[in-house]
Amino acid sequence: MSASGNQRSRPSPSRWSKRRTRWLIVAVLLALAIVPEFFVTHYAHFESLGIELDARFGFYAWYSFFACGAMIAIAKLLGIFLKRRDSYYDE
Amino acid sequence: MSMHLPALQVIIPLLLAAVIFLFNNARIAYIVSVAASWLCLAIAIQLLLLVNDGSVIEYAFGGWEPPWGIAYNVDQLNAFVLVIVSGIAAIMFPFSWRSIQAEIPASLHVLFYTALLLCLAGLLGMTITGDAFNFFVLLEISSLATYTLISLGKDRRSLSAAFQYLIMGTIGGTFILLGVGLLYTLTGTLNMADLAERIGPLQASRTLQAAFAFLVVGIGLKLAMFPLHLWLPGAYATAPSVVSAFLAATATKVAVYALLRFMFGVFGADFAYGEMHVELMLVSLALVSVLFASLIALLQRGVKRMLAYSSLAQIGYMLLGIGLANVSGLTATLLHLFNHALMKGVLFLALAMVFYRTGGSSMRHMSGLGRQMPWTMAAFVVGGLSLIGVPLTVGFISKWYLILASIERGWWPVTAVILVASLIAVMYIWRVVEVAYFKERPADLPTVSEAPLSLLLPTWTLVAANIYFGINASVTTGIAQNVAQTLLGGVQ
Amino acid sequence: MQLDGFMLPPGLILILGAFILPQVEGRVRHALLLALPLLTLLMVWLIPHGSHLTLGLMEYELEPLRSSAEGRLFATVFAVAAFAGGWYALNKATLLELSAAFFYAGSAIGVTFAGDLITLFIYWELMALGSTLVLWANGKQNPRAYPASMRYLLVHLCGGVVLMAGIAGHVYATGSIAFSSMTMTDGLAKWLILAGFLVNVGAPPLSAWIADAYPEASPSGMVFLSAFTTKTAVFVLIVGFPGTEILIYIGLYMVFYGIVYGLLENNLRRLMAYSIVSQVGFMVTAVGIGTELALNGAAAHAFAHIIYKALLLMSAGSVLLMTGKRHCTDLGGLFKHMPITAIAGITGALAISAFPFTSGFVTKSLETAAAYQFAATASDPMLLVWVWFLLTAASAGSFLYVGLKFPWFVFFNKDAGLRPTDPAPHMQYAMWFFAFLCIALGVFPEALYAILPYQNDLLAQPKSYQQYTASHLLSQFQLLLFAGLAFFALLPLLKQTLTISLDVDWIYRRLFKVLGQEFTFKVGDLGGKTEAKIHGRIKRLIAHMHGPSGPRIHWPSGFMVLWVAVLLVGALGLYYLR
Amino acid sequence: MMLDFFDLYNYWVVIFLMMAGFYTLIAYDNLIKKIIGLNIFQSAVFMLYISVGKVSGGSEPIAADNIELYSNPLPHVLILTAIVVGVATTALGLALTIRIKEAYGTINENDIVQMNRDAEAEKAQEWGRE
Repeated sequence: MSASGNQRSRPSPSRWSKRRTRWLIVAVLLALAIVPEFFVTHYAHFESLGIELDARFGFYAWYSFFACGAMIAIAKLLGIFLKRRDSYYDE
Repeated sequence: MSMHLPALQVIIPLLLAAVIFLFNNARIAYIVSVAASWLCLAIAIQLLLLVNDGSVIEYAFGGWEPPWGIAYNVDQLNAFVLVIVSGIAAIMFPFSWRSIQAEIPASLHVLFYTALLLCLAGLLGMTITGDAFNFFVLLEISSLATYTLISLGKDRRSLSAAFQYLIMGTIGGTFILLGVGLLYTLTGTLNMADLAERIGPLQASRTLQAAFAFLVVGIGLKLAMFPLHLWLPGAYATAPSVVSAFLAATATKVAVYALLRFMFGVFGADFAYGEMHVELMLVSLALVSVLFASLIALLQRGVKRMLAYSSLAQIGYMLLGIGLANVSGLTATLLHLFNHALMKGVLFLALAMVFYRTGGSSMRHMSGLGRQMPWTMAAFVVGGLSLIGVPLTVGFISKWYLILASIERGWWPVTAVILVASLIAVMYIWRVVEVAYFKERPADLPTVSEAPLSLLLPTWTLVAANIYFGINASVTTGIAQNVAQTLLGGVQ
Repeated sequence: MQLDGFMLPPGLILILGAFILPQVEGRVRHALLLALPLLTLLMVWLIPHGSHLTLGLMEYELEPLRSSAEGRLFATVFAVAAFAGGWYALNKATLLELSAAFFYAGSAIGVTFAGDLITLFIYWELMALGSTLVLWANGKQNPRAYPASMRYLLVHLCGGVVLMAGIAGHVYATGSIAFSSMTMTDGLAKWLILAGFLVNVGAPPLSAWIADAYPEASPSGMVFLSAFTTKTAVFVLIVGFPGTEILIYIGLYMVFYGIVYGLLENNLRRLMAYSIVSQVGFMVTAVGIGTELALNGAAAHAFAHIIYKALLLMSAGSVLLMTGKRHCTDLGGLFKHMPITAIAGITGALAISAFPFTSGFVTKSLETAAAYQFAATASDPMLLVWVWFLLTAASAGSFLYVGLKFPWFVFFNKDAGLRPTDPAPHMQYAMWFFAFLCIALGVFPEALYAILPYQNDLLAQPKSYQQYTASHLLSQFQLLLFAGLAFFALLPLLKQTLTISLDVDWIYRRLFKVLGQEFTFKVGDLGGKTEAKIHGRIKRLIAHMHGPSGPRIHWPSGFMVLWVAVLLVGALGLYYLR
Repeated sequence: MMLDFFDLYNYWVVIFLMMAGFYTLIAYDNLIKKIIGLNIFQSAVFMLYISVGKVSGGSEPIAADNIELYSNPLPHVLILTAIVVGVATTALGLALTIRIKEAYGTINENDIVQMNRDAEAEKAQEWGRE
């Protein structure tokens, strides 16, 4: 709705390339984060209870991604009901 | 000499009242009154020290042995109240001189001091006497003096307030007379100690019950128990400032004392609680008065009225303490007698100084005073904190015992009411603080300077007492707990 | 009064200092601002453990000077926060704010040395007073601070009232005023005390006061506010309610409440306020777990949190100060113009996200470690499993809503065209100082471990305790990096809008007002004869009772006498019918 | 039953007087009438005291030979004091009434209360809502 939002959705060609580099860096970083997974063994924190989910391959990576996605989705959903104009209480 | 102390306690102010009236010189009247008040305080302290071990001093007037003659009995309870009353007098009498210059025409100053001394004599007499009828007479002496003092207010409204108080006070006095009369027909004695003994076997008597009802309602009128309080705000709000201060700090306290004395000293705790279930009436009325008066205080624009209503709420606390019918509750009541005298004294004296400088005491008159009268407003703030019950002030001590008592009784809603009322007190005190410290002084009101030292000194003596007895409460709590235990005696 | 040596409660130094500050000016004041907290810190460490002072109040023996390991830890960080806060505020804050802040800090330190409930309560109320004044002091610059400070005071007074009732009940039930673990005692009093503590901790349903009040303070004011109130509440929970299960649920709620509201929030400092709730939620959860490791974790996390949150707030405050903008939507691209502020902000953001080699990493992992370590012996192990998974998710979430959101929208993103500079040197120094502490605690955690309350086998449990194992480092990196991936992937969903989010404070900010209007003006218009009639009667009654200058005080004496008759008849009737 | 009633007639007189006084206090706005009501009310109590002091068949309490039974003198003495108090109250009440008449121009209490309220309303108006 705001002006800045509109500008961001119509990026200039130069920003496109910037954005591509950014994604590239992110991809490399993520790869770097996953690669050592082959060499490191994680503890299963609740071994005694028979829960070994947290010791599976890449657990922290996908868990983090989906947890964050869920939190953003929930926030977005609640925002529909909870958001009010900035000056709501001043009226 | 020392054996005549109980008599001197009353006779000094009584006689000196007549003396200053004859001299008819305002300055002499002032000096003599101050001297009398200090002398009374010295005697009261002496008496308290004498009975602090739990003994009772009996003094037979004119050598007529009780129960035939009039006896003055001093025990820890009334010695404590004597100290409160004469102590407040000793602080406020010196204060009065400058304060009345601004509020009472010079021609009436001698009369003012005469009435003030008579009022003091009456209050002290009510406290010290051990004779039920003598109590009535001294009550009327103090009441008549009080009506006069109130009518000296600057505004004509003080006249109508004094008249209304006269009507109400006389009805109260007459009820007490009636109650005493019924007791006399039943037992044939007027000596309180003697009465207590003879009442013992008569618990089921209708006459006794009627006497109890009349006495409670009569004294309830004098102590402004809800809903018999309607005379009080008008009287306190229109009387000369120093009179409001003196009455707020002493008159209702003596009335509460009288209630205690009759309930426990004459009828006995067993009768009052066991037979009559007086706690039901006291607690319900007290709760209503605490909440109702606090709320109304919050809505007032005049600070004096606000304080008058807050006094009603505080009286509610004292009645609540009695109604809770346990040692902690009575301790709270007794402590609050003392503590409330200190805090309301400070608040009303601070207000009197505001009046002295600005000629008014409404919220408007107080706006912007924080900077112009820093010491006065600081005193007000300390008094206010004490009223709220902030720790390290006396207000906390009595409130603590009251809360403890309500919990001991298992009455959590009562606890809640006490705490909610404290919150409301925060709000009404804050209103004054806000206008005094955070509002600019209205352009049409004159700039004023700090009150003179002769007014500040007594006020700050009380402020110091508020803090001292808030930190070192062992003396007051010791006495109060002792007395509470003695009063309740068998009931537990 | 009994005194060993010449020891006085260290909090008094700051409280007295609050009254001295207005009396001096210029350099002396600056010197005092920096020296008094350091002097306090010295005092805190000179006092050996144990109770050193007793004061009689009523029939109780107060212990205003009881030094304990927990208390010392919190007192230390409070003194440090007062020091850095004072440094940051040096020239900028009003005198009232500085005095109030010192008074506030002193009272908070007083709480940490309170050996009994009455002393605790006294300092508790002083704290409420001091913090309200800190907020109030900003009223000249920001008129919204006045009503906000009043709402703040009201919430805290209500909390104080509940606490006092609880204390009185506790004293009656146990006969002791000692402030120690209350998990053994039972009854209403215990719950009232807990409720009183929880109000200050920002627990539901009254979490809203933090985001309502703090952002209205001045930049330095909010640094002070964030440090003390919630953390003293964590301290008293650690001492009084370790292992109270309900705290686990409350803590988890706070964690996610903070994250969700933080994600929705546009105002930078409100965002920070929500993140306080979330972070304190971690600590509350740990207190609820209640093992020694968990309590150590809560205490350590509080220690680290005060420092990195202050750092974040200094950074956000500097941005506000130099640009006058408070909303994400108005900011962006400031890295080039305010590099030092940006570095401070990023350091704080990394620390709050538990990035390895920052303080947050060291302390937050103690809490998650406590969850799985305790699962083996807990009566309800599945609860702890849930706690662990949720806290792990929340750690990632922290990175999302503060660690990335704050630096991204302020220092990067699209350039908003603002050209500020870094703030005054003393503010930069204060930020450097705290940034240094954030890193130092992360790299040398042993210093912090050494002062944690429970020293038993502290380092003898490699699996649960050693942060810097390959597995732990890797999992933390993955957690953070994939949170970052989620952030950038879902960036369109995070578009900031100029809004606020409703919360429970709606009830006291809006509902009462609406109700008031409804019942004063509208009832009559609703139609219906009886309603109008009743309304008219009520109106007349109110007009009768209530004059234009407040409730009436003048009544005819006949009316008064009538009441006498009523009461007399009532009293007599009651007695005769009985 | 009837006999009881007449035996205790003094109490009925007292109660009647008392209620009359009470009624006057409640129902009349005139300040003088209020004072009269107050006097009636007090007199009722005085009567009570005096009547209970009477011992049936007893003589005046003057020491004399061959009289065995005296009425109780103490209530009479007490009530003398109470009457003095009552007179003082009445005097003060009347004095106040005079001053009220001077200050307000009326002795009707309703009018006085209304004037007081109006005065406050006026002041509130003048100062505006603050």
